[in-house]
Amino acid sequence: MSDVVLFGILWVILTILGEIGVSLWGHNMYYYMASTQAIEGNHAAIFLMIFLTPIFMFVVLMLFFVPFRFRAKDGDRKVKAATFKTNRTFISIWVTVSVCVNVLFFIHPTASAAEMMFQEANPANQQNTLIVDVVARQWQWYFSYPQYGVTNTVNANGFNDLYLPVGRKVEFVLRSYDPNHTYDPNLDVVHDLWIPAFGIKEDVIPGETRFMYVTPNVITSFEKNPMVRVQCAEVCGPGHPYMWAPVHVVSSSNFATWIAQQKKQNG
Amino acid sequence: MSSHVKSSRTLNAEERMALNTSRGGFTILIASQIVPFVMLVNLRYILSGSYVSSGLDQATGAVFTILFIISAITAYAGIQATNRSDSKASARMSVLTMVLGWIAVIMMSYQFWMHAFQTDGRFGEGYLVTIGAFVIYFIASLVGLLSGKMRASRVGIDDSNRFSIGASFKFWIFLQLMWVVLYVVYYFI
Amino acid sequence: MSTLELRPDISPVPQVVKSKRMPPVIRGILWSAIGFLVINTLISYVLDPRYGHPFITQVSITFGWFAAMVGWVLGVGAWEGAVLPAFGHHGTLYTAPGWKRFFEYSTEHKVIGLQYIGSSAGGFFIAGLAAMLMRLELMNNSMWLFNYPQQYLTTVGIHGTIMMFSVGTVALVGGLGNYLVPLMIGSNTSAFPRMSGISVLLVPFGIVTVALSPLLGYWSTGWRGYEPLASQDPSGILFYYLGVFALTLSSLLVSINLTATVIFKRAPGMTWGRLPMFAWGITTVSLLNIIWLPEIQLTFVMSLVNRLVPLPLFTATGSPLTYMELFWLFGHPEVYIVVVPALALWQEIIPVMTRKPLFARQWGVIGLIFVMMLSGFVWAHHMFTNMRNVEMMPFSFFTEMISIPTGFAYLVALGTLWRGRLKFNTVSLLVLMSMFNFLIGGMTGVFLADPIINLQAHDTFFVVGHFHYTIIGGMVFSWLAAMYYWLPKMSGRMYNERLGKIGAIWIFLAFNLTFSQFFLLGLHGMNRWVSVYPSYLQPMNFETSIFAFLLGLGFLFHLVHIWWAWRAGQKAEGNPWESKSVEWITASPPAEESFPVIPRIVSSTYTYDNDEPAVIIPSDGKRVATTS
Amino acid sequence: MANEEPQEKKKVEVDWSRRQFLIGTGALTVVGLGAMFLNEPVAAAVRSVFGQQPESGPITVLQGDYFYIPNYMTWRVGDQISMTIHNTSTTHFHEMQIGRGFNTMPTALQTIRTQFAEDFWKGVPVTITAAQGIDNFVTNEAKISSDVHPTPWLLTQPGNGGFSPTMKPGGQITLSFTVPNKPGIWHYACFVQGYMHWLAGMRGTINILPA
Repeated sequence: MSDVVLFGILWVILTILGEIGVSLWGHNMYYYMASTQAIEGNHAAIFLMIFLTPIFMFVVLMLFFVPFRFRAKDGDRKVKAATFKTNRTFISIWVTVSVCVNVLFFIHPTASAAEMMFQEANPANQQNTLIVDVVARQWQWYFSYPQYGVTNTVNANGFNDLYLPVGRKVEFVLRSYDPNHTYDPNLDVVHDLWIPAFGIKEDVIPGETRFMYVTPNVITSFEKNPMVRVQCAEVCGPGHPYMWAPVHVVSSSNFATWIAQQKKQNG
Repeated sequence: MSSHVKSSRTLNAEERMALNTSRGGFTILIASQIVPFVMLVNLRYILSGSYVSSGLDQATGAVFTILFIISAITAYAGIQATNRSDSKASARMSVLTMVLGWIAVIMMSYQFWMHAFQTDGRFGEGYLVTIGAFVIYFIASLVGLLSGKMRASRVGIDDSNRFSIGASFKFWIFLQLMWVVLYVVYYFI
Repeated sequence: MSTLELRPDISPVPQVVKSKRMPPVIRGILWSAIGFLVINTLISYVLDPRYGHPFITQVSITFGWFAAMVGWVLGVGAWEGAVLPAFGHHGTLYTAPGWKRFFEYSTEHKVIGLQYIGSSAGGFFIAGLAAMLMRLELMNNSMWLFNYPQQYLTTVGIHGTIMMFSVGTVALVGGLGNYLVPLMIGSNTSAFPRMSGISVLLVPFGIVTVALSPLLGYWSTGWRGYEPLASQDPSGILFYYLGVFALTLSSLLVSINLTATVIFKRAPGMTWGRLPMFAWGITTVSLLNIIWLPEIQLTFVMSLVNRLVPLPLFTATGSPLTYMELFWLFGHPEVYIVVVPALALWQEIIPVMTRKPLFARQWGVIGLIFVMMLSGFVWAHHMFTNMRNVEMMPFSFFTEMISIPTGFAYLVALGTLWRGRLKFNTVSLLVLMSMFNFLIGGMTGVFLADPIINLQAHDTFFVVGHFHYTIIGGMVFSWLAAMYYWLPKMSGRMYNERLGKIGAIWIFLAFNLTFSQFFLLGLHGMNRWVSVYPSYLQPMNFETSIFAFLLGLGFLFHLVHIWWAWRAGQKAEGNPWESKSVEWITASPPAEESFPVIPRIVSSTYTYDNDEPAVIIPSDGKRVATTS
Repeated sequence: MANEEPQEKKKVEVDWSRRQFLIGTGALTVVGLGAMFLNEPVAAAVRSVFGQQPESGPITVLQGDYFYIPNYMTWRVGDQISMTIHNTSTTHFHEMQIGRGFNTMPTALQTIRTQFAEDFWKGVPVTITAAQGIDNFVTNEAKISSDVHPTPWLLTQPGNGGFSPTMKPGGQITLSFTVPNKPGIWHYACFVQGYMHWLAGMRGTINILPA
């Protein structure tokens, strides 16, 4: 019995320490967040961590407890091992807890967060959504703003550039083809639009149109943090590592200025 | 499949176990080889729904499908002969089966080349892959039949090889059943 | 000692005929080269002669490769061993003495098992070398080791393909399974020894094919062969398809063989209720293989045809998603194919090491079976980033649920460990480490099963860290534990306990320090398949690489240690762990005929609560056993 | 098929040579490794030992993903050359620029090479004698005369980048010219698709010998 008590005490202590660790470190898991989706994801991760910590500590403690406590010293063969082959209580608790925890995880955060994602895609919730047409080709991102009549935005160097106003929902419309060589559909491969700071990514599939919704909530830019970039996350050939573009989240007035400037450039 | 193996004597426990092992392994093999055919049927609907190309002539298809079915019947006769330990009849039946199979496959490829499908059409590409997969199985099965035939005529049929010679026929029958399914799926629905 | 031990019968030493016979491996290579040249020439010059065609075309090399494979298999000995008898001739199977048996066609399951283990280990170190090259390249954030990004991507592909199809799928099933399952169930042979002798020859052939793929051009898809990128790749991808075909064919044949062995070759008294856990694991994995390997084979054949003809099956005008579905339909069960035998190994080894009956055995079996069944329902969690939202939910659900039966492996292992008398040696240390690593692999899997987190972590180093924790941490550590555990059985010699523990701690630390940082790298914005990355990630990549090299050296250390112990280790007792399992009543190493008398199993082999033997040698058997 | 009978064959022990086995497998390993890792140095060494005859008359350059065959050529000043560039890729379009030095574009990840700084074709009279499946043809400052129909793909104004014929998949073009008096080492490369083909290894070298 004393084994159980000792184990229980150690387990409680470790779990408390672990939970303190989660509360201190958990919100850093995403490193840098610049959208409501990233914050949502981080919350979900923290929720999972809170519930997984006791389970993790239980197993890890057991893995350390056993060799220290139940170790057969050399020559010490007289002490017999226990002989039980089953323990109804332990098994019932184990099965119940693992079923309950998994069902809980499915309900929250899985289903609840997914519900939120569905809501964002719901056409009824598309007031004032900024539409950005994204074309992925080997190995470049083209961004266009159909609501403003601006196509293929580039910076002074001619490098593709993405500007987003802060606090406004963005609908990325994702397509994969080469706008300069439409005669050649064999060029198109699967790409993946990932903005690490926004905590979300979506594959861009040739021949299909996909949508991704995100709401940037911090004024930031690639220059401030390199996680604020568009990066291809699905291998797409030799240019894959180079397939990126800087992102700038700006105030709505700066965004309007930038759009006007792009319009002039577009001519 | 044929469980009534007639033997000159009753099998002892060890031999019966060996026979069961062979049967079990063969059944597992067949089970695993059903998977690709299920995929081919699926592929057909994923690619082209229930569309059937007008270039496809059901009548010619029916002729070689019937040839395949007849070859399955001769293969069944081959199993019977093998079970009777009649090595001459078994060898004869495998030759007959192989000849029928060859004629059918030549008709199949003739039809394929004559009505050259646009292989980049949704229907044509699935059809091509299916025919190709079938022909590969066909060749593997021919090798099996040939080895059974050679054994039957060279060393005769006895308890040690009866199952394996029979198995080459059974695999053939399995393949022809699969073709009937593919024929219906590709030529009609 | 309580268990009976059989002394191998000293049969008259066969006469060794000195002859000028060509070494079988050399003959296999020669026949393979002849087969390739004949078929390749036939296709490129006779059947498909186009003006100005090069000698080697994509079509000719595909068929030439098949001829080479057949030539290799026949040349090594299948010609005399399997083909001539199948066509009614009497082939004479020559065997050479000593170690040379391992370089010949063989029908003995123990030789085949060791051939599998050797081939897998070869694949592990070839693919490991590729991993070292990758880490070397990633030490700097620009191209410096490789000249072109394609070379890096090809290295990634070779690493993944060889690790998955020749180590993950093969080492525990083809290797330990072939060696141990017949021994564990008291049989002298596997069900289909000749087929097994052929299937093992496909492994080295497949590994060499994949490893030489750069000769045909650098391919960029990684081990998943994603379309439509694969159809743009240079011809190197052909050797990916073909090599994988050989390797999966080998695993499929192994599975058919071992399933039939478990079902039909059990010794008297070896009921399903007494079947060793490892045999259970191999059975469930074999069923997974039998369902899913033909599926992936046909998928790859379609991809191959897709590019040879060419067809637009999976391109923009076809359906790229179809390929992904087909690939992951196999791809996720594959993960369990890798891990399930490792879970079974824990349950096999722990009762022996704790001298305690296996805890909640039926839950362990239920766990293995349910993992097998559920694994077919979870594939699309690899595709959260490219499916419509509503489709995510069922896959997310099953993905989370599959952790329940996986957890049963922990239930059984922990329950057995509790209040046992743990023999704390290299073997149990490695098993505990494997449980720790797989726990982290599993828990990070819970995060990945959650779509909203998955959308951030997918296709990043987070995922790479996750599956390396399950596969290296879970499977490779268990493989090593098993190698140490059965080393006295396979070689009759004992490893050095101190060196073994040092090695175990070494790889444990190096492994965790390498791959735990992968999680952080991924969350910090490091995507996969990149040889060039933003500079802020460079310091962490640099130190990760250092630990990765230490890990590589650690595995090399184990290889050398096991090699040394095998050749020159201390002679081991017949049953050093005092196990009650059937395999330990044979001689160590077992004679060609493992059981001169087929044993009878009288109780579960995990009943360490009494001293009664679980296995007896019937006295009315062919030969009288001697006790030691 | 998947079944076995009891083994009736005699097992006979026949030894074979350990030495043959080791030498054979060792030699094959060396050949395999050499073919994998040393093909470029070996090709360069062979070239430096045996030299290379200058090519003239009709020559063919094949383009693939992402390489040229050949990737090394020797020309001599004053020779008449009729060069056919054939894009053998079924998926990608490719170009062929010849020049020296690089124009670059800075990005945060790295500096990208966009094209050659010095155009080999500047002032060179070139005749297009055959063309098929052309995406576009920038002539820059070359003096183009054409036997084939002038087509919309011919961009003759300078300012569109360096001289480069860009072929669609399967396309080909034949250029006839006399090697100008520009001896030395020149490079050729493909910079299309965001300048990535050059990075992926689509490059070659021309050694132009003085007359």
